[in-house]
Amino acid sequence: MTRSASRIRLLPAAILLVGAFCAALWLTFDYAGPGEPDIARWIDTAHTTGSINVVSAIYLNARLFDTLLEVLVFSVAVLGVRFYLDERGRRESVESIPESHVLRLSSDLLLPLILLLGIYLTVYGHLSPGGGFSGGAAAGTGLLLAAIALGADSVAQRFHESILERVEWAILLCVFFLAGISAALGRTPLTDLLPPGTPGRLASGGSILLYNILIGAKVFIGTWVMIHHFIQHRGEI
Amino acid sequence: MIGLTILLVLLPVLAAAALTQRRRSSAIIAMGLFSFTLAGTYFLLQAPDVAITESAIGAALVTSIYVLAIRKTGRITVVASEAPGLLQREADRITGLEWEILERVARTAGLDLSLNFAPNEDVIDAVRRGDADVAAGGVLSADCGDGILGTGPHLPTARYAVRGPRWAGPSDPRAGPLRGYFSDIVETVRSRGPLCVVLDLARFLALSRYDLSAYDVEQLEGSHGYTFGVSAAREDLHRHFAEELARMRESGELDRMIARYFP
Amino acid sequence: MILALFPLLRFALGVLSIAWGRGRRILLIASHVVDAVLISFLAAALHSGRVTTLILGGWERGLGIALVGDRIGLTFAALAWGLSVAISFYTLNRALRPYFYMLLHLLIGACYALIFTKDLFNAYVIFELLTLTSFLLVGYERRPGQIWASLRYLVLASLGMGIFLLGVAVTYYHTGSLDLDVIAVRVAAAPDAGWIPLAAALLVSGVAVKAGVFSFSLWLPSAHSLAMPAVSALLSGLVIKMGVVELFRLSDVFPLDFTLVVLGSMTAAFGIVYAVASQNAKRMLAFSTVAQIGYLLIGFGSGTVAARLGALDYAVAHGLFKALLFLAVGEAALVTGTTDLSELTARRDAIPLSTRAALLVGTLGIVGMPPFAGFAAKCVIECGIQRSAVHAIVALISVGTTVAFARFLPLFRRRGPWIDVWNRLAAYAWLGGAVLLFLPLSRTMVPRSIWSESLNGLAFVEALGAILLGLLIHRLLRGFRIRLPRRIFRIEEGVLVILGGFFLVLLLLRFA
Amino acid sequence: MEINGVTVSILLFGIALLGLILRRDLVVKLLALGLINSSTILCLVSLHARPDGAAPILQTPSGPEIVDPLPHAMVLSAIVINFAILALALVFVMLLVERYHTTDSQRIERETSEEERS
Repeated sequence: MTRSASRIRLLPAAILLVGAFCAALWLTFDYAGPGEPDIARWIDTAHTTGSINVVSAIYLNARLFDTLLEVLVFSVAVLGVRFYLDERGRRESVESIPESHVLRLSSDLLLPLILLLGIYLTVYGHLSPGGGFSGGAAAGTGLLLAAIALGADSVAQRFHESILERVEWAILLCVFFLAGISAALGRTPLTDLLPPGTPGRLASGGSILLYNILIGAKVFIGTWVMIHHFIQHRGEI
Repeated sequence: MIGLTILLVLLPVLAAAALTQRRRSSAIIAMGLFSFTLAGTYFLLQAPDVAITESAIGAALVTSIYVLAIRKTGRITVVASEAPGLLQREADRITGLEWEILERVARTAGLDLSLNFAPNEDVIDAVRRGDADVAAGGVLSADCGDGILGTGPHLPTARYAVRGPRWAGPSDPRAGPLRGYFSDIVETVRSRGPLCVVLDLARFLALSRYDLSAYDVEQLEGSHGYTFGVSAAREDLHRHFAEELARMRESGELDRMIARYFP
Repeated sequence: MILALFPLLRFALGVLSIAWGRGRRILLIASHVVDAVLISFLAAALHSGRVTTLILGGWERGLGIALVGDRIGLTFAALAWGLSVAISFYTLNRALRPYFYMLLHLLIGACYALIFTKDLFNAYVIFELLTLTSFLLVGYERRPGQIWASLRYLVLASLGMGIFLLGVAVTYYHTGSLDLDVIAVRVAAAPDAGWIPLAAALLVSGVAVKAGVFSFSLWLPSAHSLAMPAVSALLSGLVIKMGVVELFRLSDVFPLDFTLVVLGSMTAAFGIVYAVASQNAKRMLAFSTVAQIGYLLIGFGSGTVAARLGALDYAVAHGLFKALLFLAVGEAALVTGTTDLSELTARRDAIPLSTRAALLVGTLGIVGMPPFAGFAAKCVIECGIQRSAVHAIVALISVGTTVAFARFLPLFRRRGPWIDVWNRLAAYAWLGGAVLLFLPLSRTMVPRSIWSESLNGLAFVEALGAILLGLLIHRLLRGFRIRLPRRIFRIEEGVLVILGGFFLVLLLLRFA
Repeated sequence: MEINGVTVSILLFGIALLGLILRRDLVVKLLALGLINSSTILCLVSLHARPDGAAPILQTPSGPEIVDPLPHAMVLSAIVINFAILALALVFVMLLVERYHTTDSQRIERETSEEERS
């Protein structure tokens, strides 16, 4: 009885306020923007960095600080998942789904493809859409497929978590080192020290490629660690 | 352009569908579909980077961790409403007669148990929808049927109507079963609020520890028994229940257990 | 150069303290030494009249992210450093995991970054990092109450950040820039443009969720009162101020003064009423934080130089004594096993004298007893407020604070054991010393003319009068209890009142 | 009425808010939270999209002009942050379920407040 009553109390207020909120946004929204935005500055930025993908040039060079913070946010999330989903409630072993030849076959076929896609997205992030985050996440999700087909334990044996953990933090330190090295050399912090190279080549775009690879590896490991913990605590809700 | 419009119309539809689903798993799947549609929209809005990131992280990764968190293979999911003596939470433990039986069944079946408390009127519904395998916590044999297999009464019970002061609602409590949580009713009785409800024996015993002098109490006719309601899709589980209950009855263990909880 | 090193070094140390778990305490101490050096460099630069501006990555303005080391930056950086030292003293003898230290470093680093940044989207990312780290810190002990409080915090805070991001989108669409200085120029060029109220309302409502402003921050009381003492001190003393910093920065761009005064008065009224009605010591402290945030907003929104300086001053002062109060009450709760005020009084003999002394110093600081920290800062604020109605509100807040804190008085009677661990004493002495020495310290920050105008005999009498009146009301109210609605602290109602607050801000900006 | 990204994103924001307020299941609440962030992201992207624009990748010198790339860079961060929040919130919901065996927000609310009082 309290259940339905409280919902009935909330309902009019909710509809009224949310409707008014949407209406306020919709009515006061002014589409008459400033006219043509200044795109040329970003094209110049991309030329300076030597990257063809303008978004990468902004993301990993002009606004690198945002990206560093974002990598930290992701690491904090991985660490939080690991810290709060610890040994308690963990299943002894997690069985793979039986009678899944189709699944197994598809995972055998799909896994290399997905991993390849992840690597491609990461490495070519400065030349085409993609980048470390999407590449790492795609490859990490591919491992989930393998974990479902082969059983999480057999995948986990191949990716030792204690080693992964160190690699993860080492990569993060590398990222900070790379970002801070310019400050140590007396330049403005977060300045890209590598030359832009010839746009269009794989080895171009200054440090963007390096950042993409480091972030890709970090996100790949982080994704797997997270998924592994969720598998071990499956069905808790 | 037309493709974009179609996707843009599809987005709110999918979102509304996701958030109005009764079943959690359908809500999560619908949300995954929404995210993929969103990725397609980004692609058509000249944002390929965003589209790729959204489909890899927003759609694939988020959906998979949510699915993993609610995945139910290899476990019996029980939905119950609290019933003192039968099934209740004490600090961080679950106790009660039905819980012990459930633990035994799970052990013989080699499955893990997971329990979710729900308001009383939702319990049977959740099993019927397929959100849970077993309904417990004061389910009466009369509640079963239509997609729910009863396991046969393991404890006889009676029904009591409790009608309180200043009750302004319909006067016949037999109109509906207990709604909401039992703790709400305890709260109402403690504050001597208006009340009109039908309770089974276990809950009535727990309630009569409080002062019921302000309320009319009437024992209703008919004989009833507690049972578990197993989803009709889980006949294997139903068999396990029947075998385990028969074994416990034979060895007299069931009676000893009952005596422990209801002296 | 220095400005970027503040956050970057902290982040690197945070990562290191996980990778090299055994050295986590050494790293913490090292970070404080480094920060002290950096702050003194920054102070020297400011003292010689240079406001340092740094554009990360060596780009020109508008392309890279701009950091600026102005007076606001220096003040809050010093506060962050001071609290961080106190917290590390306090937690030195506890076996906390490396994980805790990493979160601590990241939290302080994020605070530094937010203090200096002039970039709207950068502020968004930093806010999210702050939200996540404080969310994890609140739930560190994993008590179910803590978990639930921090989950509510996360839900409401990320709703707020969603609203903030909408504001960023609108602002960027109309100005083509994320740099607050550039935006300020564009806004000044066309102050009547239709988008300004909407963008400002979205940005302000988003930040207000993080800043503890009433009707936006109903997650605050439970999150701050249920966390462990060190975390509560950090959240109430520092993290909540980060939202205030961003509000200050936004008020340089948009015409927010009147809105801030209205929001501040509402916040203060809400905080005081709940603080007086609360029977739980930690919850009372959390509500008093809300009230004091209102005080800060009123001060900053009053617009004069003196009031703004006073608000900055008061933000630091409040950070110091609120942290001290949370640490002391946390210790008292640990010893007596209760946070209920009347039971705390009943078992007061168990509370060590040092904790009581810290409690006393903190209380005298918060009620504005001369010559403690609160007094100095309050005088400067009140000197800058010109409208008499606002003056009356501010005086009422002082009285209300005294009424709420007068309930600590019985704790100071009676003798007790003088047993304590040295690191607790160090933390108390560090913060208490700062509360005591605040007057001469803040004198160096405030120009001489304002200083001599604000600290005169009248201010002295006024402060004492407010305290006496507060004590009197406390006497009259004894035995009188009110039950205030608790329902508004749930998630559902929290979302609704955030929306309501947004409308209020929108209307104020549009028609006032 | 023209159907454009901004209108749809405002609509999505409204739907998400209703879901956040009216659904008591915490998992659905979190889904609604994710939806709020998605809708702001959609708003950011579609504000700067133009029908005659090109994706922000420099290919041929004489192609159509690219759309503003800065919102895209911002949105990438926002998506990852959104994921981090959802994952951590889910972990906390799992901890609550482990203890209270329910995802009903109001029931958890009541049980925690009772426990804190005692």
